[in-house]
Amino acid sequence: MKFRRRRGDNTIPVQVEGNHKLEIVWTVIPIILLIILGVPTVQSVFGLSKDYSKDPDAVQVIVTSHQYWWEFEYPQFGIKTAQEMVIPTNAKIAIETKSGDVKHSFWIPALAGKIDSNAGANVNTMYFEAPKPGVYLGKCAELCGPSHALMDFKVKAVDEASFDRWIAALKEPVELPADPAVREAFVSKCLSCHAVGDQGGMIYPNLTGIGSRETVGGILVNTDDAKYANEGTVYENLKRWIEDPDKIKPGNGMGKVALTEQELDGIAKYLSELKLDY
Amino acid sequence: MTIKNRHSVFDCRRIFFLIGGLEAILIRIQLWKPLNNFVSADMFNELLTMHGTTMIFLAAMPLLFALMNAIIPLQIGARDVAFPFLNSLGFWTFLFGGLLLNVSWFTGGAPDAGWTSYVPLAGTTYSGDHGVDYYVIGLQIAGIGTLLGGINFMATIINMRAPGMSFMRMPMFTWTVFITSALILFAFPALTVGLAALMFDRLFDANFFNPANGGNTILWEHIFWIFGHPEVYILILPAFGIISEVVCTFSRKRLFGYSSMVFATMLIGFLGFMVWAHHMFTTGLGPVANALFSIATMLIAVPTGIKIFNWIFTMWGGSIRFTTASLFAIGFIPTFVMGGVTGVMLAAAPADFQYHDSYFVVAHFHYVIVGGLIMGIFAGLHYWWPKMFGRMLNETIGKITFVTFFIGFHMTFFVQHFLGLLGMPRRIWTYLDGLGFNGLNLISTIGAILMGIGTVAFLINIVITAAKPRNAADDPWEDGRTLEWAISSPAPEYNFAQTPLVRGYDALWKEKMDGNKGMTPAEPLGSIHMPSPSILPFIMSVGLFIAGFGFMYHNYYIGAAGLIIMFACMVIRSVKDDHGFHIEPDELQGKGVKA
Amino acid sequence: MAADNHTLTEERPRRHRLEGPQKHVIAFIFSVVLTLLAFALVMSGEMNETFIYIMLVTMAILQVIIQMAFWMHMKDRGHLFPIIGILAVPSSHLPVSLWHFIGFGGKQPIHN
Amino acid sequence: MSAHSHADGKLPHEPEKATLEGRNKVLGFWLFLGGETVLFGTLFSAFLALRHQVGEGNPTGQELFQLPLVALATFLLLTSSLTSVFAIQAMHRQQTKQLISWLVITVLLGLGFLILEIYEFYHYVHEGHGFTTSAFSSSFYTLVGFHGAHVLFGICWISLLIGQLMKKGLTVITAPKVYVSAMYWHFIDVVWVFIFTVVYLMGKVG
Repeated sequence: MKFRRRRGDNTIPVQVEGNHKLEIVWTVIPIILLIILGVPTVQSVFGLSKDYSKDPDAVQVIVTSHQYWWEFEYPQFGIKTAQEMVIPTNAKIAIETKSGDVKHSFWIPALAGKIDSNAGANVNTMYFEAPKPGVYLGKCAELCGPSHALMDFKVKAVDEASFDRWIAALKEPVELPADPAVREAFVSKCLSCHAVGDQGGMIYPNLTGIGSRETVGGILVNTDDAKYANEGTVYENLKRWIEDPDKIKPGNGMGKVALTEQELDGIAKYLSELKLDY
Repeated sequence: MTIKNRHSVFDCRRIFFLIGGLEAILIRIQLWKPLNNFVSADMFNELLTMHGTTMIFLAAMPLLFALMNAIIPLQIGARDVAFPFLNSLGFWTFLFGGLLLNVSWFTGGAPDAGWTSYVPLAGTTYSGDHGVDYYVIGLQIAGIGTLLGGINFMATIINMRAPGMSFMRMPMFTWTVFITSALILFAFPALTVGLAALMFDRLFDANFFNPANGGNTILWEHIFWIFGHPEVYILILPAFGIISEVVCTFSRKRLFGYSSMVFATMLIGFLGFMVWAHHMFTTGLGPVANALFSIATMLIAVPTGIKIFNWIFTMWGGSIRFTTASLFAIGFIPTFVMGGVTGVMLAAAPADFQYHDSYFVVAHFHYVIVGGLIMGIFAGLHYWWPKMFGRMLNETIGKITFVTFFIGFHMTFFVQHFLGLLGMPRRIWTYLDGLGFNGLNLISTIGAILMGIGTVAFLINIVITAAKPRNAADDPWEDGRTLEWAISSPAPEYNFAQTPLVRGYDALWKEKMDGNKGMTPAEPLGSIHMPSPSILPFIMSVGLFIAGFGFMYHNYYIGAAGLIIMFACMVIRSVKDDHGFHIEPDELQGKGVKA
Repeated sequence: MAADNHTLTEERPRRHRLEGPQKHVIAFIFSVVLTLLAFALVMSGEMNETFIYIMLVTMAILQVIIQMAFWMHMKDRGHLFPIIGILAVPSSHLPVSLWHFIGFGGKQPIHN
Repeated sequence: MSAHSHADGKLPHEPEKATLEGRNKVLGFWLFLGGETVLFGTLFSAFLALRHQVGEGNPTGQELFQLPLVALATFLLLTSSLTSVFAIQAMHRQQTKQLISWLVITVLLGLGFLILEIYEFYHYVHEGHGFTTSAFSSSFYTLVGFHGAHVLFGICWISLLIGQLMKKGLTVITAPKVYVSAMYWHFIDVVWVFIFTVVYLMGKVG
């Protein structure tokens, strides 16, 4: 260290008041750097704010956030789904976000920046594009309650043909469980809030095609080759969820539903077989 | 009580700092591995809310206030602050506000909507218990104390300077405190209104933030950040001041570019009010607002850069002594630069769409607040400890504190930048396995524990030091430049037996260089008038505390009783003249008159 | 009181001038006239809304400047403009910017 | 203390600034008013942001506000501001009796203003414009009510000072108190100028 004081060193360094040249240099250079940085910043602010919500070539998706789940409405196709957003690759996806309760923030880290979904009338828009097919993880980025951490969703980018097949499959009627006891329980205890096909309520996530989704509840990953605590087959995950939803996502609105062992088993089995072909 | 507490009140402020630190460690323990169940999701939200609120309002600001109280009158050659009564009132309201906030742990749940308390989550529909009520009322009461403090320091610095101490001769710490006080004065009332509106919404069913009845949730964000952004500068500016003092003393050199430092401080304070919406880029304000606020925010980098360069050039060519205080100051500079660089990154709105509300932001503001402010406070405490308590802190333990804290800090927060870039949102209770977050989170937790060890080392240092005799010299670092080093350690209660005459910038250093033994007095030795201690501030704060509880639980009689206690104290204060007491010259003899 | 020695700035001998009530009465009359004008403008109706708003705010600011200058004893000592800065900058800055961001009082919600 | 040296009743021309305490008090109070300005600025912001959020079927400001009443209240407060200036002038002439009478008039005018405001609120509530009716009503009552609370505080404060003046007379201790209370009173009047403009007149226009 050049300027370290040695023991017993009593010399007094030169008391410099300042240096105008130096001070101007280190004021001007940062200003120039900031201008260089500022121009692209302003450009891309306006670039990202382009409105595709009226563009017929873009896929319109209305995203409604709820305490710990996501609803995706495709107004051009008249369909609604939840927790898994299927999009075609290489198309502009025009998002409109709003909230059903508190403020959340819609974020797919690998595809785009985030945009808040505000409570009340402040609707936000954004757009993005997925160049490659694949499954992307989506997140809620704004503290929204105990299960904020668990408010995940998936974005599945597929080619245009399978996207069209998905739309068609989603519109097809869905058969209810064959077993009358299970059907009775399913209709009275599940369809009061959830929907399959054109039947049931719309308060909570739409279950059409849940058997072919990547996850149950956004966080229980469906796989035949479970590695982690949050993984299992669709059937196992569904059963785990229905048994005690609060254990998986604390504070969610579903609560424990009184079901017998047979009913639980039957409903989980039925839902796990509720697959979409696309 | 009015005068004496300014050197002894450290304890409760430190306790809040320790509570906040404990909450941080619990948070980090919960996050050390994926899908951990160490604390419940509800508990985690309470911890993160209380950690933020405690650290900012009850630890960082009061610790700064303690330093300001002890040092500002000394640096400007004053006997006391302008309003000793308000000073004491500010302290007690802060204490009781903080107490009220922390009582919530034992009454069914602490606030859990984050320190920003965004509505509607913080409204009664989604936070039905009393948690957020404690936040609203506790902060309101503590905020009174801060506002009074701000007014007090401004009046002190404007009116109470010693003869010859012109504005452009004031030490840098005094300057930063002056600007900070102005920021407090103009920022805190916005918080007062925001908290009052939220309180009306929660307790009396008002509709400010209730969209169902026409309320607007974005309004809260605006009000909160109009206060909240200046608040960040309220915190960091005094730290800049401390660093300026410490760097000069231990480099044995005059501050490089003093006037540009003063100007930069003013500019930072001014710009601090123009940039609040950069916390709201993703809220949806539209491209025009986002672009303007991006540019305004980036501008702040210029005055901050000036400061950094000035510190480096103060050290350049100096004769640097590596004491603990000096190490903290030197460690501060690169750390703060990193926080500043990520700040500019965040200022670019399009990039912020990606960084916002992720761990990148967490890393950024911890670099600024812990790496900036807390390191600054540590530097200041080690530097001024002998002046406040008459005892030197142990340098060996001090260096252990620095090394563990500094390494622990960078371990904790450096990796968090990458967690954010990998897509980890902030304020999450847990994370799934297999996302690549595990290793970095583990490192971060180990770092947090190291920081905890550093803090414990500091506490041990305090305890050991307290047992030693009070033998610190007047100018224990031998290179003191400012007025506080001209009087005995600890400073007597009247500070200066004779008001000193200030003949230039770095008043004491100038006398030393001119071969004088100490300051020239500006007045003959005479009797010194002192204000009487008063119990009223304490009772007023108790009144507010009671009123807070009364309103929170809708017991209006108790609420009114609390307010009556407070107003009654105000009446007594107004009616009863405080004639104070005098310290006569013969009492001053033998206590070492030197002025 | 020993502390008296502290201040350098205020020790200059000041002109001990006693003021009469006239100028305060004039300020009062000005204020009353401005107030009446504002009320009359609104009560008469039949005018462009934006024009009325601008007139109202202008008259309010004018009246406040008059009152501060004469009544808050600011005119004599050259303190008026710094003080107006302290009081008016934050007070106008806040409402104007917030009003803008929240969409002009909900009349034209920008984000909808 | 310099108070002793003036015990013979001869006060300096500006007794409020004769001591360091007095000068501190005046300066500190100016700063406090700066903070108050931001406080009211924020309240005005909230009101401006919410003033059209009336809700279905609730009375609007246009329907509610009665300008003659507001004009009367304005006149009362404006006059009280003038009388408080007269009080300070009397103080500078060291005419304690006149000072007290002007302060009493000020307090009475303030009281009149407050009674009008209470009547007005009472009337509005009966028209279906309660505190919890809509975002507009909440922000209206909060803004105007905060101002009303300031008036009430001012009335109590100045009354207390009148009592002190009667008991202790005009000294270098009481003078700064009277002076800052007059500053406070002017400030309340200044805020009211903006309230009648922004809330009532602009509300009447639409």
